[in-house]
Amino acid sequence: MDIVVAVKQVPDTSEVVDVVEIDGSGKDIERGTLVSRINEWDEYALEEALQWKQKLGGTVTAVTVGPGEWDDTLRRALAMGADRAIRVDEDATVIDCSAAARTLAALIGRLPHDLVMFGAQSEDFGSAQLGPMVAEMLGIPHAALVVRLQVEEGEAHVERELEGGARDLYTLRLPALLTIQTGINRPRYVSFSSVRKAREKELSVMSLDELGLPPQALTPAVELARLELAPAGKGAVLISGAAEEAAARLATILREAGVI
Amino acid sequence: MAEILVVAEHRDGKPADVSLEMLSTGRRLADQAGCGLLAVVVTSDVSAFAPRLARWADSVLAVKTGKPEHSLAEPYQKALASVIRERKPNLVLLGHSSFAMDLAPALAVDVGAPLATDCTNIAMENGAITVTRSIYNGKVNALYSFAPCETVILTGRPGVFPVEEGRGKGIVEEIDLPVHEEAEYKRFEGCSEPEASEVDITKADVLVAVGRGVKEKGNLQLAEDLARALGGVLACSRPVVDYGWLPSGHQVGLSGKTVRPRLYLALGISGAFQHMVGLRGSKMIVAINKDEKAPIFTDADYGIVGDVLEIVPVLTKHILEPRR
Amino acid sequence: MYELRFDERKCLGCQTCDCLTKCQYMDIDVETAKTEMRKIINGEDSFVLRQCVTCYACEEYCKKGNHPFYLIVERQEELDIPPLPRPLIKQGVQMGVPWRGELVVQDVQEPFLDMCMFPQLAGSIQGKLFDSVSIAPTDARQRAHFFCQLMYLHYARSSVIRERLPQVIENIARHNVKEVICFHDECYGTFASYAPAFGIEVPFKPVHFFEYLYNRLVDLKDDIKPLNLKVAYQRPCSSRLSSDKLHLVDDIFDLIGVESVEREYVGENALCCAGAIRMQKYEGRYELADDVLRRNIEDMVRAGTQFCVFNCPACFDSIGHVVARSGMNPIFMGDLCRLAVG
Amino acid sequence: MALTEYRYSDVIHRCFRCGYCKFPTSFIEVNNCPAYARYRLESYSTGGRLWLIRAWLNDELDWSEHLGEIVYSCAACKNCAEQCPLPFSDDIVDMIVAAKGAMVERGSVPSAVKEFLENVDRQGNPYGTARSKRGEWMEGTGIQEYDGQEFLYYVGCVGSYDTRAQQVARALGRVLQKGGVSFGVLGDRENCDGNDVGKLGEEGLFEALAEENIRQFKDLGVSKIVTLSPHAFNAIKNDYPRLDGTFEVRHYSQLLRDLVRAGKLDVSSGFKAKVTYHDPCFLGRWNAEYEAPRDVLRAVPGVELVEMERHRADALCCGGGGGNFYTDFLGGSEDSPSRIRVRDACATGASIVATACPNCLTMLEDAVKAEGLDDRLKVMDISEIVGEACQARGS
Amino acid sequence: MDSICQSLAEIVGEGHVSNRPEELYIYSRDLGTAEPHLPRYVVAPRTTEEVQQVVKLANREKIPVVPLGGGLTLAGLVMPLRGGIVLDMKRMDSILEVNERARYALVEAGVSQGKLVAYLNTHHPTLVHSEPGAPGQATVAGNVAIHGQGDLAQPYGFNSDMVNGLEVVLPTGEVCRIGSCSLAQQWFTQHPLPDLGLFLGWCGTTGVITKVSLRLFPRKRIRDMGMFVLEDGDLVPDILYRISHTEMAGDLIAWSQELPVTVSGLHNISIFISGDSEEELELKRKLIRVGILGEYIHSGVGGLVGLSANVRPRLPRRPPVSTIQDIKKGGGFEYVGAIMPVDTYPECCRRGAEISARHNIAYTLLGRVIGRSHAMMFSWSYVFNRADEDSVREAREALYESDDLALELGGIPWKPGVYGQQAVMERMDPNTLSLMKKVKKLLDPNGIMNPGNWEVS
Repeated sequence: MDIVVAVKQVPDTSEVVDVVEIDGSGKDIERGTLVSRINEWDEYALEEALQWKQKLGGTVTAVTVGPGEWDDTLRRALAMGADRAIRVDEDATVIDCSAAARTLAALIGRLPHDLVMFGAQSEDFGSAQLGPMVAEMLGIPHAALVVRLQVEEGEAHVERELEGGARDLYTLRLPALLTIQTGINRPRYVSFSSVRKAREKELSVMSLDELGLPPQALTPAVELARLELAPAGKGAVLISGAAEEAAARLATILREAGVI
Repeated sequence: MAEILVVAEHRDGKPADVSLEMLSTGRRLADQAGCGLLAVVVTSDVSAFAPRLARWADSVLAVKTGKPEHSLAEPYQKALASVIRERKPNLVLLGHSSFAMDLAPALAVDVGAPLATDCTNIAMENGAITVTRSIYNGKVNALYSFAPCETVILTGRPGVFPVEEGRGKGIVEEIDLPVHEEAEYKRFEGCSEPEASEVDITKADVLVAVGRGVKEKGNLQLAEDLARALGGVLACSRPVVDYGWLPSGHQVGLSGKTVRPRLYLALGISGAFQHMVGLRGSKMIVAINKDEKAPIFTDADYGIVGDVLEIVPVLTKHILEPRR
Repeated sequence: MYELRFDERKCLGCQTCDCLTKCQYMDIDVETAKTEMRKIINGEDSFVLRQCVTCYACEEYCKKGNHPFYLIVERQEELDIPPLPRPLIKQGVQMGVPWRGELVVQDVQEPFLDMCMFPQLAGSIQGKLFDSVSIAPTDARQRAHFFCQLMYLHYARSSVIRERLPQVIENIARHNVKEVICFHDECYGTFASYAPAFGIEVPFKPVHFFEYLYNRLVDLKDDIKPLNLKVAYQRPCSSRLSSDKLHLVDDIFDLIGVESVEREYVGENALCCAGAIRMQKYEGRYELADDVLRRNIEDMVRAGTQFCVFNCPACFDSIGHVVARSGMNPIFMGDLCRLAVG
Repeated sequence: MALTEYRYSDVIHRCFRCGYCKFPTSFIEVNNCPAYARYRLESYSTGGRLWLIRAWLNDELDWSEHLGEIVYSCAACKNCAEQCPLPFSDDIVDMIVAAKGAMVERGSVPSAVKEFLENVDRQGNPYGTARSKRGEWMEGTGIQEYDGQEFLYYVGCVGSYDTRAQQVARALGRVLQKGGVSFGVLGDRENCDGNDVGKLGEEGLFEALAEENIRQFKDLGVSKIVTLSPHAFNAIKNDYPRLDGTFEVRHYSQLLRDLVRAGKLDVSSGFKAKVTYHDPCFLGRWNAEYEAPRDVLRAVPGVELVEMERHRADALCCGGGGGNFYTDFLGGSEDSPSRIRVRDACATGASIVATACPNCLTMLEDAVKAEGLDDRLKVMDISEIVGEACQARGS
Repeated sequence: MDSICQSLAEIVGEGHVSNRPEELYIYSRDLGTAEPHLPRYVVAPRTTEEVQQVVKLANREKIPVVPLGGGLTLAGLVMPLRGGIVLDMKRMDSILEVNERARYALVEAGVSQGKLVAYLNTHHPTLVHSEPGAPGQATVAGNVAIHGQGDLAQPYGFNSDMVNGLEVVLPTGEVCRIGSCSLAQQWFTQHPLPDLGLFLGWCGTTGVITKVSLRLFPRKRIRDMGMFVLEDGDLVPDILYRISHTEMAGDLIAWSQELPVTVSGLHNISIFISGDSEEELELKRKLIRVGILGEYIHSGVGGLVGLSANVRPRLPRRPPVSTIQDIKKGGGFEYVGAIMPVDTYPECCRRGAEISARHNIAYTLLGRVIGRSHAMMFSWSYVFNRADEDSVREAREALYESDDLALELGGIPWKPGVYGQQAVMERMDPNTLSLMKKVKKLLDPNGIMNPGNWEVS
């Protein structure tokens, strides 16, 4: 059972607003003070892959498209137990999903893959596109938002998460691609020393033309115009008035905000 | 011909809320651009609600299928792809639902159209489409435009786009498309509903959280009623668990769960640091507390200074009132 | 093989018989003393062998440098007239048997302090007084390998001492140091008095603990803060084997500015701690022990003693608490000196 | 990992489970082990924990989240080490830490522990709050960044981020200023001291943190350190030296005692209250400092110091040790050690329970709320009491 | 969580019931040599009512209930031999009443010996109970449930003879009170009601003891002790007889052990006395030392250490701190205790030493006088290395042999494990045996209480 897991590295922005700033270009954020981490969803995908490798044998390969710093995340993947890691050397922050998908499809297409796993989405851009796109490009079946997986006899039985906690059950013939939702497992802890040990494992870097892709393969179809800081909630807007009145106003606000 | 296509998702014989939101949006954009609005639905029972869709759409394409109503991403993709190839709409709208997350990206590749997902705003100026997406945990808004192309596919964030009841009388057109209802490489095996008992506050969209301010266990009922009205789940701060009023599964904060609901409604919670770190990811925080100095008001988006026990019942009443 | 070197002629020719006449526990005139000593020398029974409380004092009283006490103990054993009940003798003898592992030779350098049976007291061997000292044993399980055995003089088991001592000496010698400071002056007595008396060879030079303390204090003269205390020194039995070192007690007291009190039971007349007496089998010994102790303590109190100074841990153990109960502070000489140098 | 690879494989079976480890010296209550107090099941007693660890290492038991919680519910408070009569008593906590280490290396730790460690790894504090906000507590205090002053005032994670503990960090800062102490802090440059990381068994991360701190301290020419937290005090005093980081480190209570004794700190305004003192484990049992905090309290006019039945080496832990102030395996019950502890404190009739550790402070404060004792018992740090006592009269 | 677990949780609260492997593992093991037996559930009740409901549930479900106190019997008496529910009573640890004038303490079943000692020390310094000398977490109720004895055994007998009243949950779930407490809230006596002593010594096979009223005794201000050392064990019974005759002694213990070497081959009699004044003590000392021991001392067959105003007594802590289990660095220790005629002391020692030698374990032998030399509890102790199977087996065999020896010498194994129980019942008068059977059947129709123990086949 050969499993390929696509991972990406994201800045840790699970923090209160004022640490995120827009940089000069207006198209990216100041990454100076931010620390990076593996995309939470990808961590679950990796764990799932490793657990199935443990059960069925085979290999787990972690792949990504990104700049050199992202090797940290690949090392982490190796420390978790991946057998090898491959990075396609491109700055993923400037290319769009379809470009990234194209690159990954080209790469994964060259690797043995009975199962391909993606995180359901990324913490930073949250597009939730990559997996199904790659599946379509590879021409293999896929299921997004998988919260339960059972693999046997060349088939994957999956449960997809729907709104309100409902689930759809599918059977996919392998090779197949799954995008993994958080909570499907408990990702293991990666100890400091195991990261150190993982330095010995194979981490290869590839370029576009090694994948037989022309540079223009990366021209984005969706163009980022600019970034704006979301209006920061500096203290609550206090709704005054007696209970009756205040409650009524709040109800309207909630409605307009579309939270109900 | 210039046209906007909305993919209508439905479950249990009802169109999904988010689909209505997309129809309204599609209608608005169509009117602006003076182009047609086409709704596509794949269903076994056209009469069920296709007519309702026609209130927004100029025409409704009902693709007939014998299969269950939901979870048909595969056939949908085939059907939609051929529709899009044939009619070349310049905009395809879907709700950013689980269904769309499975379908849209593959569809985009299938028809070779650019895709922007989970949009919080969609604008169309003289044909050019721009969208806004909320990224980096909602801290940054990103504006996107698209390279010139025939069709752009967008999915819209549920609950963000207002619903204006459609007034039109579109025509419903049934077509037969060769829908592969059963792809041998992907079988639908059925679906499971969530067991009512086990609540998972980390997955809930709306959380009504109670703190010491609700004074006694008996008052939890008020909060529960509100939660039900909001279609949300009860959460709480540490003391409430300490008191044994709620099981620890409901606790938010350092020692409890970390949550990212769309709405976090804090009742009688002062907002101690240990609690607040657990709900940073919330899209909107509303606090009701009688102490106007309570720290929670600094992090909350909206607040009411007052007695929880007095305000909550009234609020519940207003929530339950039918939409005007 | 090892025989007591006892000069009978000296003894028989002795006119004073201080050994017995000076004894605090027997009332004997010179004549009786002569007769009884003769009996003892000849290996005959004598009431002395029964009345002896084994306080070692006669070793000091004897002006001829003979070994009346060692002889008495020899005879007690030969004639099977042990002062103690047999079970206690067995218990005592077994106490000296190493059973918790072979000797572990630590690498030590001089000055080297032999702790004998008392590694648990190593705690007081610290501070500038001892900064360069290395000690052994440090592990209670090792102590029997260092046990000087002299205690068996109380047990009428001189044979046990002779049988084990060479090995113990060997054990200490294996740390190859030329000089061995003896924490317990029982050890010093063993190496400086008992061993020579029996022709047992000691390949190192025993140094009396007080000798070390004294010299060290002289080095540290400037650091000494006079304690201005009134103290009494509790002489242990074994100090009777090294009376030539007794002056060191006062020398040290002078150095550290303490006054040793005027008392009746001092020097030659010092009373023993009575620990051994209490265990003895003869009728009245228990009461005698109480009486000796009472007199000893009352004498200290009368003299206005503030601190009662010990060298022997056995003495400390048997009367330390009584000293404390009587309003004085029991303290080891070493600790007293440490107080002085801060 | 097999038992044979385990550092204490030759000792761990020697625990008889006689149960002394559950008691204080007097035997008055069976709940002096915080984890056992909370759960009252043998599995959570020190003996049970050791037997379970051995069973796990022997493959008699599989790892489970529950097993992880049992092992990690040990607050490393050392009551067991204090009470166990056997020769290996000093190793007991290390045996448990080593088992945690084995779990860490296998990647199987309870999720709360995983969060704790990943947060520290990323942001240098268990809360996962941004490094760039570490210095915010000092805004407006006039406390300077360290720049060659006599003392480095090391605040630690809790004092830097926890809103309540921040007040204490500031209070101590003010007191040190009043006492004319020359000191500076590291602000955003400060990093986690690693004490609890080590106690959670993440030796690698601990060493990385320690080495980083040592390097920084040396680069800045730090020689004397005063810590707010006994946890940091313990790490710097007892663990840094083996990583070649030897500094003159003191817990602030020791420094305050000297300041008061030397008359450098005028506490004459006094503080009128009946006060009981809760011994933090990492000051008390771990570093045998029972007196300094009490001396400080006694020196404050008006303070009537009363002792709880269990104090000094017999003190009941607040349940916050070994990372539990964050992982919270001991919380959520009236049997939570912190709640038992505030009930003990209340029983003395004191109106203030004072402590000298930000972890204890926050634990006890939550407990006071949970017990609804707000109106009867106030939790204060010693530095706050001293702070009040050295207000100039009238002010 | 299965349904039974669910219902148990409803009774005692979720936190106090478990069927997880970790708890089951711990509660399946005894500290001694017995083979483990897994329970299905572990339950820690807080109130008698909870115990009642658990027992009723167990009755309905026909699953065993095994009450557990300090878990220190070492003989596996609280191991769930037939699975079922282990009832950890240690949460029920309130001291409900101490009546100074009537000299008794009313305690819940989970109150530990240590807690009672500490509580009396602080709140009732003139009162003391008979402390068994086990580690402090041994419980008062557990001790009477196995006919334990304590450091007042010589003057006052078995602890189970000091019981003024009991509250018991019967195997069928009713709460039953024995003694004056069955008439009113009076816990001062069991007599003169018809004897219902159906729970003491039954090791939890006839019900769950939930409250015990235990007699307390005058506590003298000063304690002292002496050690009388002998080579000849044959003298011991006579000396014990004569010391107890003086009525001056408290605890009287004769012991002999191979290690440390110092005491090897000797017999020691530990003599404990106490008094409110030096005078009282001195009188007692004299009566024993001069009156009894003198002649042995003067004839040189016995030596006395201590028992003097001028010798600091080496008094053990109450409860004592035991480290014997670590002698082999193996954390294992178990003993056979038996109630024996005092005269058998020498034989018990001789034969005991032989057994130890056969299994190469250093012998550790001890006899504590019960009553005025009416009997003694004699214990053959064996240490073993928990990590070494052979060592465990050797100890186990030695224990079986000791059970047989006790019976052979006319004694009765005390709190025996299953092996000893069977040996006892084999020798028991058939009518007595069938009476036991009837009592058990009557009280426990479904046989759910600590099954496997005292099972009359």
